[in-house]
Amino acid sequence: MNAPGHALTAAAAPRSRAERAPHERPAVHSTPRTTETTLAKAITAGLRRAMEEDEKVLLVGEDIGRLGGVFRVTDGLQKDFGEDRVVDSPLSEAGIVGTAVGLALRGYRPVCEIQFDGFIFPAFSEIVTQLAKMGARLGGAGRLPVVLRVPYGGGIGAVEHHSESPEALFAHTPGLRVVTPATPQDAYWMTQQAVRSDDPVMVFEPKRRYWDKGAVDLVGPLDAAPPLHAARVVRPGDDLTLVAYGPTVRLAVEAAAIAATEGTSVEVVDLRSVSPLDTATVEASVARTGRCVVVHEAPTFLGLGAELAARITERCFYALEAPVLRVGGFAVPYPAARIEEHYLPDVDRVLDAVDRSMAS
Amino acid sequence: MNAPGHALTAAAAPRSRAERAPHERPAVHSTPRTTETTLAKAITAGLRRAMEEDEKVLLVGEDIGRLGGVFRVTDGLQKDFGEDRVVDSPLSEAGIVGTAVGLALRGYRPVCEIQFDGFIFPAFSEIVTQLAKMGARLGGAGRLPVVLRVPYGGGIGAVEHHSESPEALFAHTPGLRVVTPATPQDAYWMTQQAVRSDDPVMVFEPKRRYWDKGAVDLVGPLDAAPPLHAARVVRPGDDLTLVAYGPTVRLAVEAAAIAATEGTSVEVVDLRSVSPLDTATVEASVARTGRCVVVHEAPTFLGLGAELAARITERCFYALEAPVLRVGGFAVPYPAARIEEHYLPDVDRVLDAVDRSMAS
Amino acid sequence: MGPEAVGSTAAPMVQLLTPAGERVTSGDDGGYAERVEHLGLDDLRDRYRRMALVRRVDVEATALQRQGELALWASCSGQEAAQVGAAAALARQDHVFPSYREHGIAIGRGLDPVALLQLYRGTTHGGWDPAASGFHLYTLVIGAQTLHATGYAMGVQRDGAVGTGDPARDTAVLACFGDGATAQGEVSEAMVWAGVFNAPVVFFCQNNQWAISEPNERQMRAPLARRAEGFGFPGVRVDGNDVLAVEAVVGAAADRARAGEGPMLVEAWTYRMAAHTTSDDTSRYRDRGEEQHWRERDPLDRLEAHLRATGDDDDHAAFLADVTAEADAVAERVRRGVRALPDPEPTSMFDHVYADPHPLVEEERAWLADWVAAGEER
Amino acid sequence: MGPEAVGSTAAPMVQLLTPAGERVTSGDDGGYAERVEHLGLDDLRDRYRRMALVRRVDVEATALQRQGELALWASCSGQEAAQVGAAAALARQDHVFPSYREHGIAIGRGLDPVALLQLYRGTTHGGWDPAASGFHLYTLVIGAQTLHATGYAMGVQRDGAVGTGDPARDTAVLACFGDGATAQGEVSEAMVWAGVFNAPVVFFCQNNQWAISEPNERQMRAPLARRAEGFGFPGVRVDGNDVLAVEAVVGAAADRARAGEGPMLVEAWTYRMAAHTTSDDTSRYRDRGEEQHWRERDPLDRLEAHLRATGDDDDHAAFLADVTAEADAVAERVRRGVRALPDPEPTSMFDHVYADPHPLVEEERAWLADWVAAGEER
Ligand SMILES: Cc1ncc(C[n+]2csc(CCOP(=O)(O)OP(=O)(O)O)c2C)c(N)n1
Ligand SMILES: Cc1ncc(C[n+]2csc(CCOP(=O)(O)OP(=O)(O)O)c2C)c(N)n1
Ligand SMILES: [Mg+2]
Ligand SMILES: [Mg+2]
Repeated sequence: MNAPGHALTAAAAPRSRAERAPHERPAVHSTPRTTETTLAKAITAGLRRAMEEDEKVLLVGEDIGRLGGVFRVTDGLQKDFGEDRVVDSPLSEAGIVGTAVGLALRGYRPVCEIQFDGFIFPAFSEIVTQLAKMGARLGGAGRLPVVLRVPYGGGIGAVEHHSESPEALFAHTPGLRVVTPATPQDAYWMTQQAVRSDDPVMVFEPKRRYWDKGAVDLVGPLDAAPPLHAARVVRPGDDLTLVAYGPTVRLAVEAAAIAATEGTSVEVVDLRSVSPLDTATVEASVARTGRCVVVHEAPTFLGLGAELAARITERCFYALEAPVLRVGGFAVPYPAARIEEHYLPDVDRVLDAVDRSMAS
Repeated sequence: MNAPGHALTAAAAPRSRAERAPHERPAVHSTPRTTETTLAKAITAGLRRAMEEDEKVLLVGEDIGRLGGVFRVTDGLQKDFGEDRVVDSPLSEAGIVGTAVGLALRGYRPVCEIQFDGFIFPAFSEIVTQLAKMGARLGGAGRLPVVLRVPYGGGIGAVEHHSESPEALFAHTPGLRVVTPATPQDAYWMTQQAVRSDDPVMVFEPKRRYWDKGAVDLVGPLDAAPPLHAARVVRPGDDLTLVAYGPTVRLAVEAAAIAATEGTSVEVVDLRSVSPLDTATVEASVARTGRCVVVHEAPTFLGLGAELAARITERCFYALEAPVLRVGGFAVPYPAARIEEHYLPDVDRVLDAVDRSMAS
Repeated sequence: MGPEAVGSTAAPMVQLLTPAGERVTSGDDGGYAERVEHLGLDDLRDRYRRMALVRRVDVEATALQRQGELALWASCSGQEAAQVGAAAALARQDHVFPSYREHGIAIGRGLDPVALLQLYRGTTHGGWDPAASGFHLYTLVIGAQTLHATGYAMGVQRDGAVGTGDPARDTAVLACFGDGATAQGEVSEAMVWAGVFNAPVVFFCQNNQWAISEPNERQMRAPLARRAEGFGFPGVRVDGNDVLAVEAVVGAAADRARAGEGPMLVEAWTYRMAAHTTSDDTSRYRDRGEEQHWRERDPLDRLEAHLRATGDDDDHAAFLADVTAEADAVAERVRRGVRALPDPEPTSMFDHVYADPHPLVEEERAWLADWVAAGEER
Repeated sequence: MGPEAVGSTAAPMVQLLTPAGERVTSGDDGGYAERVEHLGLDDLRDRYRRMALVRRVDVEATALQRQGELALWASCSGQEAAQVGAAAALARQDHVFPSYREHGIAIGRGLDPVALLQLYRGTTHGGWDPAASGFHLYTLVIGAQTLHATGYAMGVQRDGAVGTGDPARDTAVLACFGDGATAQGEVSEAMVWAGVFNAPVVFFCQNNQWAISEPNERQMRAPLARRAEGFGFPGVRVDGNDVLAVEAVVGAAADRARAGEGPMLVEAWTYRMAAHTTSDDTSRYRDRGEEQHWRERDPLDRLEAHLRATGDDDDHAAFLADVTAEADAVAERVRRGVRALPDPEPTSMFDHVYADPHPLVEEERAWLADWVAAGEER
């Protein structure tokens, strides 16, 4: 299951509670086939390859052309593919998604960039009432192969609306697929898989991990990638299952490394997809460990952790030694940057939940 | 706790699996103070009283004036309060909510009607990025006493977008309050309490219960009402806690009546509020019964049942004899009217979950 | 700010058939009269026949709703000239993005009326294949389709299907919406996009003067046709009860679009003669006098008066009898077709939600299949 | 569809101070020159002083960002005339709904620049009491504030604070937004509402020609000022680098609003001389030549040239020295003030989310308080 070049393995150096105990640094996996690159650049490479392979693939979004996007994810693509395929859009998110629906009906495969998580809401009606439902409405007479790329999550010291995690809103909406890569390799793969899917796929990109580096296989066939919606055991363990996705995967791996030094063997699962959820992978793990902690940045209340806890408890009731615990954001608007560290789950909070779970 | 005139007690006649067993019809509570009226008319009465008591209260919405709203909930109010206080709005939901924010900042208390659940999405950005957050943003220098009334839920044989249950999206959004009355009495009370609250309150009105009748105390002081966010035990029981809200409360009561004839004592809790959740009431019940089933119309995946299951399991882990079970809509767009009965939870599905819970 | 602010006298209006049924053959600025100059008696009879069929289907659907065969019906009565005129102006390869009341355009594009009624019966949210007719699905969220139309038109541009001069290739996209829709932000965004990208879209607003119970004055402060200019393209108001004028103006707009000259807004000034839908009650918000006024301006009567004045009396009577017979036959077919429509399978709600497999949907589908099967035993 | 479609020559523009600094005293259609005819040397020096202070604060804030004291800064450099002119046109009781770059208006309304910088430092999402200054909170979701302004103005109408003739009572509401914002549906909806309800709103667009990296041509196909007419009210383009013209035109629009005559759109044609924010890199999307062209049209220089030409040389030099000294003092105060700004308490994130008690928020607040306390021991 440990595909080559998953940066997380390398990034697993514990950073908190670290003074309490020494820890081992896991070996870096790499093969000659892979290239060391950032998560952001891996997406760029994925987009480029998708555009090369299918001329119906278009990119649409604010400032994605000459600027290359505010995170430079589309850097260089307009120069290479032209203004008709890399379209600087009007400042209108409803327009971006609404015209993408129309482009898709004409046979195109639009990949839309929403500049920040907090600016997806003007497009909400088009996403929820049109994009998500039109496949069913068409009853087989058409598909909606639209990708929405959404940089999301906090931790970058930004102003309001630039640090949010609205994925649960879309996961609760039937008709959408919602995925979120945690590593450069997954970012590269999942971007292309999202483009290839005939369904609307939202790719939530963990923006504070854009600059994380990892080895990426840029040449192998996409078919070698795991399925778009498969969870992945990032680190095996026996005592507790720690479930994370997107920006919190690195956190989970760090916490697991620290827990190991304290004698607790934590299995880390990277969900990779939040809709559909690969609950089978999580269930298999929890059936073995009997304990589960879920961590995400979105508010705990009605976040993905709620669904996982409900589902896992239903499926693994007799295996559970402790209730599924959730570590997440608070039920308040994402706070000002100077106190965001107190809002975001961190390694200590994850370890606290691990401790509480182990204690019961 | 059983306030006078809760229609549900009267409406509890089992309607399914009914041939299997005779059942008792609970006594109708009523006192001379109450008036028999429909849930829709109880809201009208609540709005009227709120407008009489505070001239800053305005109603805004599509077709709410001369037409009285598509459900006639505002019937007669424009005639009595004038066009400045009962405002037929442009066909623009973002405008309705966005101008309500401005009106509130000027000291008004706008009560907005969104014509149907499926048409709230054009207003999503104003609700989520502005209305919900502005209180915190103002840091005490202003409040947002805005009410959004949203007829919601299915079962009325309607075309697309007219039968949805999007409450979880708003419950997951910090800064909002989200309530849903199940009886005419609650509709009357909660409408006024929502208007009196200094916070944004969304009132999800179970549209298929608009025509349900019940006794309502139209004269007593509002202070006699239970708190806006308190859950209510509608029917006491010992074996299992059945949690419902809005349109499914009647269903739950019917199911409980049938279960009683089969020897299972089901306690029915009407949440009344989905954000905040009165988990204390549910926990107290589950701590006693050891079993819990949650029923709502919204898709099960990431619906309120998920949060309740997660929370209740965390709090009542050792009391639980069975996992919390959820009965809800499927993870598909609300289907065409001719098959909506197969989408919606019904008494049989609730009883099936009760049976499964009792069996484990 | 009275009704005159946006009303019929507030803006110039292209008219090629007077309310009395007289044909106007020149004099408008846009050269519209010349565009339809070649239409002779047979063509006008064809337009009348179409309008009468649409009216008959509409009457039948209303009756079917009363009989409980449909859950709802949104009548297009009064708007037949606008719709038949628009449909007549389109080329085979053009595409239409309708709202929910464009029955006349649908039928004009060759759609089986029975297919159209399925949505209102409650058996589907769609009901036909847009690719087959170039007529896309009805859209109930007000205004959303205008963005789809604009995006589609951007696709048309990328396909090189504008400005080639090939009449079988160059493609226009008709975005239909109502007067109420003009207040929705998405409609304005569609105009921004269409303007910025010079997309081949014709914004076709049927201003039937009412958005459910709300008159034009609640949606706009100036005649709609004027709005286009601020978005960078022309807008024209046309008499929407004049099938010839609509055909001419929409035709001009579509030609413009196909030639790569960009979008245009056409405001067809008409009237919703029936209630908003069969659930609506007009007596609450508009007076009988107004309704009577417009009944006297029925678009069918106008064209019929013209045809009557143009042709031979007997011939005209025979023509009308033919049309009635054909319409009755269609109505009969619709009635039977609708009644025969089967309810969908319960598990069909899981179909086509996703193209690729989806574990949760499959799990729930299996559960429902079992449940339904078990229920048949219960 | 080249730049000329929306550019500076594409629409008439009110100008009362030429780029060379010569005052235009008559000749415009709107009677704007007369509106500011009474402004003498002292008044113009006052405007210059304000613009120079705003510029100095802006420079200071940029420096503070470079030093790590601010997380971000959105410079208003180049837009001082538009902002100082607009602020000067407002009455005490008027209200402003800004976007995030209206530092000049904020300061004009009496806001402490330190308060303004808090948001960019990352200590709050707000930072001041709108009621105290009539200057509402910065809004980062493009366009949302235009609807708030319109709703606020509807409240003003209901309070009977328009059209009374009482200059201390009649109230206008200024809705600020950028050229990019014009593509957002909500902005069009605000125009629909303001038109329909004849609300006392002045739509004030600072067209600084760029929305981050996108030029006007990506947002509009026609000069923005023209858009107003289609929504039923007048629109005027004014030279946004001409403080006098802006004061005159916004003043006229505000008077109109206060008198109950409804909304108006003012497009101030200006230029964003700095990057979009301190995170932006203009070299990727606009050329140095353009930037140089506009540096030569700096609004401060224009007014300074006028003042220099008007007054005595020594006197002018003394005035400039005074302004510089005052500006330096303000900058020093801002620098010290910002550096002294404490970080908020961690649990302050729970404050004011709700006015009434909220059990989950209280539970989480208590948890965090304990956690932070325990952490101090960890
Ligand atoms: C976004 C949205 N809001 C509200 C509605 C409810 N609704 C259905 S039709 C209608 C009026 C539409 O008026 P108009 O655009 O003039 O079209 P018409 O019905 O007159 O053809 C309204 C408010 C809706 N369908 N969509
Ligand atoms: C709804 C929304 N989408 C995207 C953004 C990101 N964004 C911030 S500023 C900006 C450009 C705004 O341009 P303009 O309206 O011209 O104002 P200016 O910055 O030039 O003053 C964008 C796209 C946003 N803040 N809100
Ligand atoms: Mg209409
Ligand atoms: Mg700009």
